Amino acid sequence: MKAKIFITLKDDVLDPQGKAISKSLKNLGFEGISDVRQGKLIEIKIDNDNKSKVFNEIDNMCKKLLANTVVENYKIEITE
Amino acid sequence: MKAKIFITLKDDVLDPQGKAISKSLKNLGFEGISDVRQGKLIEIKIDNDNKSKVFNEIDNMCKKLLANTVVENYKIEITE
Amino acid sequence: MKVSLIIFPGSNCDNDAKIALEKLIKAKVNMVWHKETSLPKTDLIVLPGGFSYGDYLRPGSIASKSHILFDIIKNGKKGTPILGICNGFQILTEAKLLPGTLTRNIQLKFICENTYLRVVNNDTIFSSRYNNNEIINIPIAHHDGNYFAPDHTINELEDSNRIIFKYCDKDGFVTKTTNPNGSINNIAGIVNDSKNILGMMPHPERAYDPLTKNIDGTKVFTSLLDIIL
Amino acid sequence: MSDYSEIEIKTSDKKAEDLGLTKSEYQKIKKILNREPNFTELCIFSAMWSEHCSYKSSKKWLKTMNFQNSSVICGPGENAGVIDIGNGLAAVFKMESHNHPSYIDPYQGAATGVGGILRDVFTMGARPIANLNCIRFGDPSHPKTKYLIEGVVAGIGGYGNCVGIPTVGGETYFNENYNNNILVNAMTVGIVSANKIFYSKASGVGNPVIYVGSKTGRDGIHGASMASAEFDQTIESKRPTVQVGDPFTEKLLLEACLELMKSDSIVAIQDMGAAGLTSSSFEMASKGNLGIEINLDKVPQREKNMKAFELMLSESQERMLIVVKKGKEKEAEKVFLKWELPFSIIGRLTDSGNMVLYKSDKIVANLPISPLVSEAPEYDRKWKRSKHYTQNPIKKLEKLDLKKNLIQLISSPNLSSKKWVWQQYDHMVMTNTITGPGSDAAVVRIERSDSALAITTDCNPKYVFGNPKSGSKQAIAESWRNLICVGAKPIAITDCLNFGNPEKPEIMGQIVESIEGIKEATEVLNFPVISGNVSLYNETEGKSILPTPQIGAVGVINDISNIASIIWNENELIYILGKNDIELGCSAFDEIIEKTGISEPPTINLKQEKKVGSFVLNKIQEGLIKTCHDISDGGILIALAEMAINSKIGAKIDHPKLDTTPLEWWFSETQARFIVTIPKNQKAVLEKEAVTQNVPILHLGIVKGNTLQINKEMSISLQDLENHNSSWLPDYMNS
Ligand SMILES: Nc1ncnc2c1ncn2[C@@H]1O[C@H](COP(=O)(O)OP(=O)(O)O)[C@@H](O)[C@H]1O
Ligand SMILES: [Mg+2]
Repeated sequence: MKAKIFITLKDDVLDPQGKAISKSLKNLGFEGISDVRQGKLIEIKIDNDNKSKVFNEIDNMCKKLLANTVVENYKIEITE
Repeated sequence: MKAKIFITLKDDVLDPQGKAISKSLKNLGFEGISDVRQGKLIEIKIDNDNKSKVFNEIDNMCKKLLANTVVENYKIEITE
Repeated sequence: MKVSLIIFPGSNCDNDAKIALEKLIKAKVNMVWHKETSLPKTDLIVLPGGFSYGDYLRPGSIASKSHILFDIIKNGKKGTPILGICNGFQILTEAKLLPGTLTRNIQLKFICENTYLRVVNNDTIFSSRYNNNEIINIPIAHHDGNYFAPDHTINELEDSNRIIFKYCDKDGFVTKTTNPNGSINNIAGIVNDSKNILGMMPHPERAYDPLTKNIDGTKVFTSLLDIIL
Repeated sequence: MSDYSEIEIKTSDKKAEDLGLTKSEYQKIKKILNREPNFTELCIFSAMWSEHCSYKSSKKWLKTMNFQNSSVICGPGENAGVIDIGNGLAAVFKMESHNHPSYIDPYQGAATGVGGILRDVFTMGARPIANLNCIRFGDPSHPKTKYLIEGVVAGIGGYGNCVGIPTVGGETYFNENYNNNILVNAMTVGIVSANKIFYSKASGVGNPVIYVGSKTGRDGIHGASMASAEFDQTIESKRPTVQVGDPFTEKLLLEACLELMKSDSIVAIQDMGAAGLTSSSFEMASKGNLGIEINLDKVPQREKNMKAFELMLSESQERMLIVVKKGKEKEAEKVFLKWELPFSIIGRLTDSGNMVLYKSDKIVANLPISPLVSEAPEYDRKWKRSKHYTQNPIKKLEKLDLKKNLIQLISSPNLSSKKWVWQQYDHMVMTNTITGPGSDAAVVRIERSDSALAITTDCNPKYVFGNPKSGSKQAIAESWRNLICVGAKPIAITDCLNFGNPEKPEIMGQIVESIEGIKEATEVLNFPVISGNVSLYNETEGKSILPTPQIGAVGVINDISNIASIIWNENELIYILGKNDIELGCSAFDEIIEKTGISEPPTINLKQEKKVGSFVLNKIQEGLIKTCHDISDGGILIALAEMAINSKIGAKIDHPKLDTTPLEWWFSETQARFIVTIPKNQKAVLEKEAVTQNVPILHLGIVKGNTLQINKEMSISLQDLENHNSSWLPDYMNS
């Protein structure tokens, strides 16, 4: 199976990258942009067909390594 | 509206971050992981209700700034 | 020689480059702020190292959209020499003045150390005072110096002699183990097809002063003296 | 909750306690105000009276230190200390701890630690020219250690590299007592024209108060009180208080401040550090004996619906508070617009003597400034002199295998090379680094001149634990010695006093005795403390760290053509200057090989330090000595090995007298000693001068070949030495 993990900064955490991107887009003439946040997307292939087991496994990976839960939230999507 | 942009490395581009994550996961005892890739997720709020216009606008942003098409692919998702 | 040294928010080797240019080639250096729309009269454009825009998004990406880049691109296409060092190299690739891109070091760490380089081609305005295959020592200091380009681009660079510096060992051998960051073919510096634009990750402006025990970067600058004889 | 209910929230003993204030402190507050404080006011008190901001446990003792010599321009009390370094220039420096945040989020904690200390230095008008960092971790086998190192080192590098300040030195140390309480101490040195120093004392009623830098969010609220509380299991719930650093904005702020300082606009300036807007505005007004009025609606805000107490306590990074001369607002605006920094005139100075905060046209706090500062609690906490161990733990060892022991020591976590760490730091940017990491002290040239600063950090916590007073003296003596090793005249120090819970008499005793030691050493060596920081409550579940009074020291080199380094040259003669003895208490040898446990550290004789050190400095300045290294952790043999490895040349040690010394001699950590080398033709000169000046001198051997060879005892190839020394840390990190 394949898992996608979306890791985003918690809402109240400063996102310097998002801030810089937003400014640059405005300088390039794009309008109406109000909020830019940059996060991570991690894709993992895992040798296991049991969807709920995979989900739990990935959730564990997020807690242990992939996300820094001090400042980040994560969301898991299982496909295939 | 809100746009999510998923930026991933092209298949033939080496992804040292993905490789490092994969190694750490294995060290932590996770099994059956075969392919880990790390990409970016950019979220943008944009003041415009026309979905197809927003899509084009975002596509433009990707080409001009957000993705480096030498090494990256991108996918756009418009929500709300 | 009149030099335009471009400053972006977050540039931090601009002063080092200025001092090197003044000391080594008696340049008259104009510090040009990124918001300017045109360059003063100039014999050489230098894009210095640093972390323009914090290296956010991708190193060099945001800086490559600055106002001043329009005029830099115009000048570069006309043949004005451009030297991009470290972040300057990253900006040049993002601006498509040089092919390929600089990705995260393979070890995923910032690395600051002296590296040996082999001068692969001395037939450019930036390398003419070196001997071909000369082995020199110049420091690197970067997080994203891992040069990548598709195979056909690499082949083209090799075939047209556009790779100027390659990472090597102290005896000049270009091998995997002497590659500090994972760059394809150990590429440390390349030129564009008309050879007036050089991008390099190592910092020649940190290697000219005997006090810092390294002078091997000097000739990147002094070679340029020959262009306006 | 409506926007102002916070003024209505009743305060109570319980609320005060939640904010870290004791019952009696709360009583005192009510007495000062003659009423109950509202919640916002109580928060402000709790921040100002926290250990971190008020130094309430340490103040009594800190006052006794030595702060003066003829070079000191500004001692403790400002954002950083200032010394005169000649040619119209001054050096500004300080060290600061970021221990608790770095344990919670190693990358951001360490990064923002660097950011904070940089601001302390450039707020005084100085351009930072060097960073150093002292990082202390738990046992390498502890499950969290590797993760913490990885994050802390990346964070320190990530921030300093981006701002473009070279990180030129520091210390990396492991000990199980730091398992749950790592130390991250960061030091910055900057340079400023001696007549262009900026201070935080506000003046001029009516002058506008400007906020510049990142917008304020809910970052690190209660950080100052958190830094003052012991860790326990509730640590998880404290997590959202972590601050994220933005080194890019810091760089812009640095350039913008230095640019504005060139004009004649600034009256006073102060960075927003611990307790953010609260402490910065209080300190400025209080130093000027003035009042201040702030309209909180004007504070640039990153998040919606922020409450008054949140705005006042937020520790969002990369922010400055500036008082400008009335009429100079435009000038400031021009600079901040150029650097694209958020800014706002948020208030003005008044003669009321009060801090008055407005929000949505209502007064949300009104506090008298002077009593809040002058009546801040100061405790004379109970303390107990620590137990002393009187004897050295030399057991007569049956067999000592010199080579094996050398290898054990040189590949041990604390003595192995820290290149893996400092390679991740840009130590060359600014192109003034003459000697970077890997030597006794860093040498950084003063731009476009022939002079330089030497900088080092030192502390051996095992010595301090064994004997807080002499261990602290030793830390200062070692930093003094390290500056001399490169040929610098030692000028002054900064300190960062990291200890456990001061409410325990034995910890308070460590603090008191340590300060006694610092006082004595700085007096005898004429080497005053000009700035510093105190970090207490470094305990987890009752277990304290080793007492760690970290010292950062700065010296001046007037002529860079006469400096010394650890690098020796073929055929030079090797000498020890200083008296040799056998002292193995608290030594690396004891820790790794003999394992008798903690005992009395080596004696410290400051007069002797001064005599030997002055002699060596003199000879370096005269150009006689070009190679010098002090003998510290691990003793003579380790010092020789380090010189050989760095020089890539071996040595033959063959003095006949040494045949009869016990092998422990090679690992003794007796203080006040240097290893120097000189060309053969200078032999008579050096030996004669040492004898006339009564400095013990011992000829050891000659620099030669590619092995390190000790009499008939042992021989080891340089390649082996280097491998053993360099591989431990990278192997550990990759394992
Ligand atoms: N965290 C660090 N950052 C930068 N340099 C470091 C760090 N840790 C150790 N070093 C460098 O490694 C060398 C050895 O450190 P140390 O053994 O503490 O020196 P000494 O015994 O002379 O005080 C020094 O040059 C020091 O600056
Ligand atoms: Mg030393």
